[in-house]
Amino acid sequence: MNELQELYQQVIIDHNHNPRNFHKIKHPSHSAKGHNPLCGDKFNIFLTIKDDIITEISFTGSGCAISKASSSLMTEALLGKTVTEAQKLFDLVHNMVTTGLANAKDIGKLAVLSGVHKFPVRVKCAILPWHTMKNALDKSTQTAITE
Amino acid sequence: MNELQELYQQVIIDHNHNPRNFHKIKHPSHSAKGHNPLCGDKFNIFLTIKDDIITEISFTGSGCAISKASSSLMTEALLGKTVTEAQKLFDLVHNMVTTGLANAKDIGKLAVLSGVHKFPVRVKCAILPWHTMKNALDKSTQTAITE
Amino acid sequence: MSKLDINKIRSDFPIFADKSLIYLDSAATTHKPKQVINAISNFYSNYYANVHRGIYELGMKATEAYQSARQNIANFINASDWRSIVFTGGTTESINLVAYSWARKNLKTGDEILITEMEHHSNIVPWQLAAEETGVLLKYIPINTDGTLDLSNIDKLITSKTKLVSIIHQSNVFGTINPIKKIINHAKKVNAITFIDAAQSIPHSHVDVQDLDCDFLAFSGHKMLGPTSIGVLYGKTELLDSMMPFMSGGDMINSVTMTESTWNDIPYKFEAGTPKIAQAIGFGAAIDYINDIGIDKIHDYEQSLLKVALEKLKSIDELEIYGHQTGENGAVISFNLEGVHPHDLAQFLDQDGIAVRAGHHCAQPIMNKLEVSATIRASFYLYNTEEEIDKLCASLRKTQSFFN
Amino acid sequence: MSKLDINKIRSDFPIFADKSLIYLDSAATTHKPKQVINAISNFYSNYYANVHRGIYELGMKATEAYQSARQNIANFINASDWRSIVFTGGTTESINLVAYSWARKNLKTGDEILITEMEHHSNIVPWQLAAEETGVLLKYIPINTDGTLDLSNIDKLITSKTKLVSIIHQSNVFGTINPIKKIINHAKKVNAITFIDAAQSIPHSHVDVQDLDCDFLAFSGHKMLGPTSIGVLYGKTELLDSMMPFMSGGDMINSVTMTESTWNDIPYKFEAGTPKIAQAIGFGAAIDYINDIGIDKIHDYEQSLLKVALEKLKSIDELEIYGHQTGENGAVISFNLEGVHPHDLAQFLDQDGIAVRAGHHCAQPIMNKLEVSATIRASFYLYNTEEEIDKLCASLRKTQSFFN
Ligand SMILES: Cc1ncc(COP(=O)(O)O)c(C=O)c1O
Ligand SMILES: Cc1ncc(COP(=O)(O)O)c(C=O)c1O
Ligand code: FES
Ligand code: FES
Repeated sequence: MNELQELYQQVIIDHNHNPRNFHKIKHPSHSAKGHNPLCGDKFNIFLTIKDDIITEISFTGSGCAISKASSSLMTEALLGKTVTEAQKLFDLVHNMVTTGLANAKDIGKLAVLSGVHKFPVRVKCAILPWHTMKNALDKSTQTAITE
Repeated sequence: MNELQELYQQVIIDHNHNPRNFHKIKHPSHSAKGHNPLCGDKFNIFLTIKDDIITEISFTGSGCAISKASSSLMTEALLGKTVTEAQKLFDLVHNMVTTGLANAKDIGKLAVLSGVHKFPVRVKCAILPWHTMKNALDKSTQTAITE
Repeated sequence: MSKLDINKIRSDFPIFADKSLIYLDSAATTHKPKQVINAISNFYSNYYANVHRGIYELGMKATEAYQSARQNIANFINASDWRSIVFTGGTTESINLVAYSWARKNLKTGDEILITEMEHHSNIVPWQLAAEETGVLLKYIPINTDGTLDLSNIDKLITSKTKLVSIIHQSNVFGTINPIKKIINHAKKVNAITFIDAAQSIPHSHVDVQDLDCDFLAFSGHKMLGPTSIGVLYGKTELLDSMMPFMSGGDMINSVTMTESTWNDIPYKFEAGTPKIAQAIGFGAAIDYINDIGIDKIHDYEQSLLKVALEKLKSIDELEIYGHQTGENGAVISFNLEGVHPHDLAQFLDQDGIAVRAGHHCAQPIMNKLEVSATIRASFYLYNTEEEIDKLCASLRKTQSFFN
Repeated sequence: MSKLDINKIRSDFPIFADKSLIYLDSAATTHKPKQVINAISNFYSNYYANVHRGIYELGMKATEAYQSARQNIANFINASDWRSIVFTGGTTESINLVAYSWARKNLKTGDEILITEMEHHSNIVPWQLAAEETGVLLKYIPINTDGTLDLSNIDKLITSKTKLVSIIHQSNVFGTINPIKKIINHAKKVNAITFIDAAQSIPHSHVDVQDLDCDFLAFSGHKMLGPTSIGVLYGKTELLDSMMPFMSGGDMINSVTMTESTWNDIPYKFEAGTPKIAQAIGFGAAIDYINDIGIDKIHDYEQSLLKVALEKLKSIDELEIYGHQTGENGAVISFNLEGVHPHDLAQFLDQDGIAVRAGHHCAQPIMNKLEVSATIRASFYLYNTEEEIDKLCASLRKTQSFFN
C-alpha cells in the first residue's frame, strides 16, 4: 500500500461518502465556523454541552475527503466526552497529523488520519474541524483559520 | 597610443587646464544652464548674438576634463559663426561623438573629441555644453539635461 | 498536431530530464529552458555589475545587456518606444504602480473604475483599495457561467463617469480571450484610461500594443519562460511622463536636496533602487527563445493541443468543463470531476506525476459565480504533448473509480 | 592581515577567473560565488515551481526551499520570528513599503520624521514624498564634514513630535558606522518608531535586531553575494500585523469578494503576487556562504584591509580622504585627487582593470556638505586583497602625473 492509499483508506472514503452527524443542531450551546484559505473550504461545528459533557455534536459545510472525514470522525469521537477530554484529544490529533505519531490506545479510530503528515499541504485539511471545534469551546466568535 | 590616451590627448588636457572663454558675459543676449544628472556636473553658456552672428561666447561651471575641454573648444569654434552655422556644427559634433565619424574639413580642431564614442558613458560629457548652447539659442529657459 | 520540434524543445528544459513529470500548470508559472538559466548564470559569472552609473567596462557590458533586454521586450509587443517599458517585479506590481501613481492621484469621488468579474485578484484588490481611499466606485462587467463576459450592458457600464477600464486579456481560469479591442474602443469614447492584464495572453500569442492602442498593459516574466521577480508595465510615454513616481530612492531621481527632489526620465522614474538586472537579462533571453521558435507557431501548437485535450476530457463521464463553449480560448482548462473534491483529485494526479492546479486560481469572484469552492486547472505550453493529455485522462478515470 | 583563505574564496567567484579585474565597488553591489549561482540554476533546473498553493510534489520542494531561506535570513539577523522577514525587491522597496503602509497611514500634520544628512537617496526621497502628502515635517540630523553625525542637538531634534526616526547604519559614502543604538534609545523615550537602513552594515558585520530593538530594518541581497531583485524588510510582528498591505493581489489575501478583501497573515500580507522564489533561494545560499566563513572573520579581515588601504592612500600627495577620522568605520573609502575630476580618474583606473565608483553615490546631500560634485569610492569585501590596494595606489599615482 503506498502513502496515498494509506491516507485515503477505506475509513476515510466511507466517512467522506457518508459523513456522520452531518447536519445542523437546532439550539447548540456552542458553535463556530472554520475556513481554510488555501482552498476556500468552510465548515461549521455545532455542540451542545451540558454539565461539562458534550451531549450533541454535528457539522455542516464542504471540503475535501480528508477534512470531511476528519469532521465526521471527530463528531463520533467527541460525543459524550468532557470538555477537558476534547481539548486533550485536540492536542493528540494535532501532534499526530504533523508528526505521524500517536498512541493507539488514546487515539483509537482517529489513527486513520495519521498518514496525512506525509502530505504537509493537507495537514490543514485534517486539522480544520478540530480548530473549529476548539474555537467553539472557547466560545470564540472568530472564524477559525487553519494556521 | 591606446583609446584612452587618444581621448585624453594633449589638446584636451590643455583646454581642461586652461579653459578658453571661461568667464561670465555681463549682458548676454542668450544663456542657458546645462546639467549632467549622471555625475552632477553643471555648466552655464553665455552668448551675445548680433545680426545673427555670435559675437561673444563664454562659459562657467565645472565638470570633467572632457566636458570642460569640449566647452572651451566649442566657444572657440563658434565665435563669429552665424546661428545657422552653430546649429549645423551641433549636428556634426553630435554625430561625431556618437559614431566617431567626422569630416576633417567641417569639424576642424573639434576632431579631438571623436575618441569619446569609444566610451559611451562619457558621450554625455562631450555633448553637454553643446546641448546647453543649443538650448540658449532656442531661448529655452529649461536646464539642458544630456539625454 | 501543428508542427513544433517538440523533442528538441523538451530537451532544452532541464526539468524534463525527469521523464515522469507531466507539468500542466504553466498558467501559474512556466519552466525555464537552459538558454534562460544559462543567460542568468553567465551574467553572474562573467559580467556582473551594477548598471547605469559605472564608468568601468564591466558596468558598461551589464548596462548594454540590460538595455537590450528592454528593447527586446519592446519589440516583442511592438511598442514604438523602449521608454514605454517599465521593469517591475511582475504583473501584480505593475498594476499596483498604476493604482498608486495614476489612480490615487487622478481619481475622486464620483468617478468610476470598471473591471470584470473574471479578473485575477491582482486586478481586483489594488483597485478596491484605491477606490476605498479615493471614494471612487468600483464596478464589474458581469460574466456568464459559460466563462464569457456579459457585454450586453456595456453602454450602461461605460459612462462619462468611467475613468479607468482594466480588463484581463485571457482568463487564467477559463482560458477565454476577451474582446478587449472592442472594450478599449468603448472606453475611448468616454476618454477612460485603459489597462490590459496580459499576464496570460502575451506568453501564448502575438499581442501588439500599437494595434490595441491601450494606455497600460502588464505581464510577468515567470509565465513566459523567464525568471521570477521581473515583469513589465507598458505605458504610453505621455501618460508615464505625466505621472508621479511610485517607489522612490536611488536611480529614479535627477537631483535630491534636503527639501525636494526632481525625477529622472521615464522609464527610470519608475525603477527605484538597484535594477532587476539579472532578471531583465533572463527575461530578454526568454523572449529570444520564444522568437527563435516563433510566437505564432507556439500559438498554433497550443491550439491543437487544446482541441485534443477538450475532446478527450469531454469523453470522461461526469467531468464538467467550465468555459470553452464559444469563441477564442487559450490552452487553459478548468474542470471538476463529480464526487471528487479538486484537492483530493490533484493529490491523486500528483501520485501519477501529473502537476495540475487545484484551487480558486486567485479568482474567487469566478468561483462564487460558478458556485464551487475550487476547480482543477490544466494549462499547456509549448513543451506539452498529446501523450501527456492521454496520461492525464487515464489518471482522472482511475481516480474517479477509486472514489466511486 | 587577519586570516581568511583568500585563494579559496576567490576561486569560488567565477568573475575572478579574469585575473586582471580589481573590483573595488562592493558597496554598490557584490559579485556572486558559484554556490549562489548554482543554487539558482539548480532551482530552475531541478525543482522549479510556484510556492504555497501547489498540491504537487514539485511545489512542495520549492515551498520548503523558499521557507528555509526565510528562516535562514531570520537567524542571520537574530530575528526571533520568521514572520518578521518580509521579502521585497530590495532596501529601496522595503523603505517605500513602510513609507506607504505605515507613514502615510499613521502620520499627520504636526508630526515629524527625523533622518540624517548622511542618508542614501532611498532613505530620503520616500520620506520626502510621504511628508509632503501628509503635511509632516522632515528633519535632518546634521553631519560634520569629517563624516560623522552631529548629535550635539539630538535632544532638540528628537521631541514628542517625532514619530519616526530612520537612520543609515553604515554610510555608503564615508563608511562611518553610526551610533544607532544610542539614537534608537533616544527615539524610544518619545515612542517614535525606528527604522534602520542596514544595506551597508549587514553584509559586513554581525547585526542583531533583538539587541538593537529597532522596529524596522532593511537590507538587500545583491550587496551580500546574493541575487538582484531581492531584499528584506524586517519588522516587529505586532507592528507588521497592525499595518495595511502595501501592494495587493494574489497570495496576500485571505478572501476576495467583489466588494472587499481580507488579508493573509504576515509576512505574506506584504508579499503580493508570485513570490521572488529563485531570488529568495539564492539569497539563502549567500547567507549560507557567509555563515560558512563566519561574519566575524569577514569583518576582521575587512578591517585589516581598511587599515592598510587608509595608510597607503594617505601616502599619496593631494589625495583627500573624506571621513575615517574617528570611531568605527566600514571598509568604504571616498576620496578625491586634487586636479583630477573623479570621472576622469575612474576612467583611468578602469584602464588598469580597477573598478571603483565615481559619483554622488546616491547621497547628494553629503556632496553638498562636502562641496564637491562627486567623489571616488573604493569599497572592499571578503574577496579583496592587499595586492589590489597596491595596484590601486600605483594607478592613482600614474594618473596624477598624467594630469599634472
Ligand atoms: C545605505 C544604502 N541604502 C539603500 C540602498 C538601496 O539599496 P537597493 O538599491 O538595493 O534598493 C543602498 C544601495 O544602493 C545603500 O547603500
Ligand atoms: C491573469 C493574471 N493576472 C495577474 C497575475 C499575477 O501575476 P504575478 O503573480 O506574476 O504578479 C496572474 C498570475 O498569477 C494572472 O494569471
Ligand atoms: S482541500 Fe479544502 S479542506 Fe482540504
Ligand atoms: S563627468 Fe560630469 S560632465 Fe563629464
